[in-house]
Amino acid sequence: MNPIVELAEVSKTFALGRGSRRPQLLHAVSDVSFSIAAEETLGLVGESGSGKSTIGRMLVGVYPATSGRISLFGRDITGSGGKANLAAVRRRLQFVFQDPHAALNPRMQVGDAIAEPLDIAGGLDRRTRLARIGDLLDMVGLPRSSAERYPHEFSGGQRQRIVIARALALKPDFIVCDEAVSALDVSMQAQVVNLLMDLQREFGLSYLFIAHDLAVVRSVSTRVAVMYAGSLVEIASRKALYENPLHPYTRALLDAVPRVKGAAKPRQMLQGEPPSLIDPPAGCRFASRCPLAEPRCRVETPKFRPVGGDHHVACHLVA
Amino acid sequence: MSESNILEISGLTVEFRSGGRWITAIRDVDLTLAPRQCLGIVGESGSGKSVTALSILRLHPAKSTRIASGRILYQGRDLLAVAPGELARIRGSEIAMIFQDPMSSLNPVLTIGEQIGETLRIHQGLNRADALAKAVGLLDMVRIPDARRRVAEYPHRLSGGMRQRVMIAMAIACRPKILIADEPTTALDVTVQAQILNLLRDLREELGMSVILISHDMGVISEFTDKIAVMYAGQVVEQAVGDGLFDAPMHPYTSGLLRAIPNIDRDVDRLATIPGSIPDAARMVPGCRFHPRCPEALESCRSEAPAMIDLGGLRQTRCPPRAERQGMIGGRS
Amino acid sequence: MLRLITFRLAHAVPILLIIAVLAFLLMQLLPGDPAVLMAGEGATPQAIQEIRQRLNLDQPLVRQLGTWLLHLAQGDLGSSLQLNQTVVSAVAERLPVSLSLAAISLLITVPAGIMLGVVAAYARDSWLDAVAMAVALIGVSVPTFWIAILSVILFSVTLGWLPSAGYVPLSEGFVPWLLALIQPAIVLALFQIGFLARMTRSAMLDVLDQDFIRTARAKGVVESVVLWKHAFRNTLIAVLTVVGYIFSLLIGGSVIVEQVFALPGVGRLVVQAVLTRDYPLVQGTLLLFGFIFVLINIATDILYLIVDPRVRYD
Amino acid sequence: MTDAALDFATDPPTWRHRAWKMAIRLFRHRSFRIGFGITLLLVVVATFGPLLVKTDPTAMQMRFRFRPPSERFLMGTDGFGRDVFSRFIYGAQLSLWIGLWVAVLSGIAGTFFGVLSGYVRAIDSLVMRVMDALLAFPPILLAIGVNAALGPQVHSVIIALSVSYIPRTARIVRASALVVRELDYVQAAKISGASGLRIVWRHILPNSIGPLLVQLTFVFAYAILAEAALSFLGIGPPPPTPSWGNIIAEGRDYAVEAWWIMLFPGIGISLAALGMNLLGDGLRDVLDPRLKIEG
Repeated sequence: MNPIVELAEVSKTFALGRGSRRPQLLHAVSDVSFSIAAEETLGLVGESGSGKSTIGRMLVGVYPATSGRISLFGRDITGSGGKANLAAVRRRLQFVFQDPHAALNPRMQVGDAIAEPLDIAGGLDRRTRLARIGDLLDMVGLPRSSAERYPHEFSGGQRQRIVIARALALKPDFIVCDEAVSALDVSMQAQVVNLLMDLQREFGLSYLFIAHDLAVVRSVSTRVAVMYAGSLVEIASRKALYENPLHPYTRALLDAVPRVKGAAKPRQMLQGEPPSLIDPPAGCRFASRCPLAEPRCRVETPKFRPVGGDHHVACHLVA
Repeated sequence: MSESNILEISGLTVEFRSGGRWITAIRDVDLTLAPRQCLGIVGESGSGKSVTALSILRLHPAKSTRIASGRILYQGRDLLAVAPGELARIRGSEIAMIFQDPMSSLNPVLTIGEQIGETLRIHQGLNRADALAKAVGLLDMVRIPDARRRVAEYPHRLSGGMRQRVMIAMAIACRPKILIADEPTTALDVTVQAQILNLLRDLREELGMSVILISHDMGVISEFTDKIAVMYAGQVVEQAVGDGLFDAPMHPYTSGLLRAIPNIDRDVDRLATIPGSIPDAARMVPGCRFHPRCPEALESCRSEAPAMIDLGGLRQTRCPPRAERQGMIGGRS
Repeated sequence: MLRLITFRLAHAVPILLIIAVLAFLLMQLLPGDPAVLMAGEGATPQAIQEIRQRLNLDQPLVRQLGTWLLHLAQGDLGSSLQLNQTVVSAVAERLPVSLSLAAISLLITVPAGIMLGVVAAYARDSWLDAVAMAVALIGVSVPTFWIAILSVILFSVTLGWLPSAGYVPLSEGFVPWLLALIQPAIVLALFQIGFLARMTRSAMLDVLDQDFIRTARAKGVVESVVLWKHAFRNTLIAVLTVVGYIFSLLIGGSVIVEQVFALPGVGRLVVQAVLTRDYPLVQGTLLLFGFIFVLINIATDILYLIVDPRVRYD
Repeated sequence: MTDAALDFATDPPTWRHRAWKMAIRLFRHRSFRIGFGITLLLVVVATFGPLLVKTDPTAMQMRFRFRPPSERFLMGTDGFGRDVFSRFIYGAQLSLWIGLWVAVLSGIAGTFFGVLSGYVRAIDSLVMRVMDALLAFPPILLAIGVNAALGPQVHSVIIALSVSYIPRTARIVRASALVVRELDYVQAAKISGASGLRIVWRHILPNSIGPLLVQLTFVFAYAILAEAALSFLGIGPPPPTPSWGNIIAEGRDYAVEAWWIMLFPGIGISLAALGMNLLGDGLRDVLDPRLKIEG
């Protein structure tokens, strides 16, 4: 299938304490490559500081990549001409945020918030605009009368529906969902997840579904990518990743999730915490916590390589 | 029954002030905790699980919250009636508590050693040096590496997981009989969560504590606790010991909740949902509080507020129709 | 830590420079020819020309600025037009009076303002809070000069307890010095007390809402220790940010108080300078106050280092 | 609230309805109520007083010197036989006028500089450095300096005080701009390609207006006090223009014998400042987003 999103060896560093005596470089994302096909959902999982959110933001142009290449719909948004290319595809990209309270301007009526992408794109008369707001509210299952109300009159789950309606306004092809259901209660979460999936089917959307909750990711994704300390460690189809995880980190991560009615098998506890991204260690970033680590893991950075089918993994120990 | 319980909450109703009115946060909560038992309270936001936990040590903001009725018996004394001085003596020494957000729960201007040592100085009358020495031991106990150096550090130098360990060290300093943990791992990553839960399990064993664990995560509750109370909209709706709750939930809310949780061990293409949303405490629905979202609601559910029904075998439900259908009605509690 | 202090000091240099330029421009950018204004009505063109030369006003603006900054760097602020003194010596002579007044006033302001604020926050919504905040509100609403006059009528004229005017140097004894300054110092402190109390209360309320306060209570810490050990030090961090403003209020207020109580301080000097159109003196004292303000802010930053461990390690 | 089947019982409230509800919330606040009452009273006195009191505030009637308050002279007369009540009313007008202008001017300029440095990061450090430097001059001293140069006039008092309150206002607006610019809804607008102007106009300004309003009521109060102090020092609007400050200055020497000359204007200043401070306290409590979330 033709990829609509492609990342090739993308890295992002942030300068911390700029202007202070000792500016430091934080290596948030290092050498990440993957692609997303049309009408596909790629789940991107990892713990805090793994760089998953940074990737999501780079894909919609909030941060420029420090190095590497990002193409959207076949256009390179990095390097020279990147700005123009980004502007050309901007209408086809959208973003859904984690916190539905921060994602809506409290002083803006819901209708205006939903119509904001339309207003920025311009060229809509009052009647069409109003009709479009109504349609969008229908799509996310909110009454049309919501348009003239303010965000504080809605619950968290309803606000997330409003945010989704705003994201749909320009009929995008690709939406980054950054922890889009993490702030919601279980019963609300299921409703919003189902809504996202219905919309995907109806409009042929692609998602990058960023989340730390592995169970939610399993229920929405076509393929799943796992990140650790800024690097991509494994990517595979949903079934392969959950049923045959190859990277020791993926295994530990899946193992660590508490299950209703107890863990299936005895748990292998990961010790310690992720390394500092300001001065990342040489070799495999997971080596310091890896139960299987060998001396070469601490020296040599493992290559991200295919291991059969579309299963890729970055580990020296996987045959 | 009361002989065997270390803590008994009965008829607890708590109200908070909002816009000049008193609004009921939790109503008629009954819970018991046996020695060395681990009670899990599970529920979504607004269910009142944290309010219940905070009530035990009366840690609510005093100006905007009031306890309208109820008793909380700890070793025969009503914690809601003891004098402030006596309450301060119990807090931290006999009943300790840890909280959700380890980032904001530690005082930023005091060293870790000072904060842990303070508990010992208050309750065991240790001097500063002895308290600090003992704090090092406690940091070892919660598996913080390099404890001797860490005691002199300030909280902002530690990661979230480390701070939660410090909170735990502080809580167990005086070997309390009860530890209340309010969403202790919600703010943490899943691998760190596993570490912290493991630590709590070991410490509970080692110190013989009773634990009350509050969480929204059924998995955490299921793995960690041996008795479970499900709360919804300010009420306990179901209680069970062991896995019975998961095998045969006796309240439609519990059933719905369990179905709505995405499963990590199975491919599911569409999640089951509970329609509607959690009612607003300021506009509580009449009758059974779950009836507008309940697929099994009867006409009677709309008007009659159901009482807790004892099903025997330490199971209780607040759903009379289901209890009747199962033919399990025993005596009313 | 020492590096951080040097860093802050280096940071202050551009601000000091801007202040110097502002003080210079203040006299330049505003309409009207200072020389004409200074010479007074009916002055001869020669007299005006003379003043112009004396103040370098006939030079191009940039050149004037350069000269002014150069002299400033050497500690030369020019000479007063009316006093037969250099600006520096005129200010230096009066500085002890103002410093004495400021010191006593601060010694009253800080404990009173903080106590009032902490007590009000702790007893939130009670009658104690209401009384404390009413006092603070009156402090920031009643004009200083008016209360000064009323105070003189009561304590000096009617009761005869305190002198109504004049200064006694510290070298003539502590008690006479204090007696001369206590009334103006208290009057001067009222506004700052009110301001500080209101600030402290709201900062304290913020801190008392934080999770770590609940942690302290859960440990069994008694309320008074929660208040002073756990809450107050964190409040102090917030209150430190307004120390600079308190000083600015203090300096502004001392101008008025020195006038009412006839204290020969720098504030009174400024007013006289303005009334007699003694421009170099106005410029010089403004500059002096600006510099003091910057130094105070540096001192505040250093205090931050002591109070807030997060800044210390940064 | 129900969710997917969410159904609002009533029509969305109109703009007027919302304003009405906000007013009700404000008037439930005791400080706001008292502050509003005091301010309204002074505004009425300043606006309609001159229509009722026909006595010229500058007319000297030497035979009526130092008359105590009576039916004819409500607040007595001063050393030149001028009616203190009439002077009081005109003084009120001047005080409120100056306070209003200072609040408006420093509000506009402060908002401009605040948004500029809060949103356009490139010039933030420069703008804030200049603001810091300006902050180094206590308002009264700055006003003294400007008055020395411009001459003692009403507009130089207004300019001087406005300039000295710009930095504080700018800081407050900058602080909220810095918070708002990082919020997700601004990010969302940026992702959709919104221009800087749109973000400032639709997102940053509407969300900074609360703290700004609160700050400006306090500026209003400070300006009234500062103007009175300047007049008292003889550097305010020139006599014989009646100003509360200079009435007190003139009455000062007779404070014991003719107490009424300085008593009433002093009460006037205190009330005006008190009214604005209370108004500000009320606004702050009601507009404070943290309290809103709690409620």
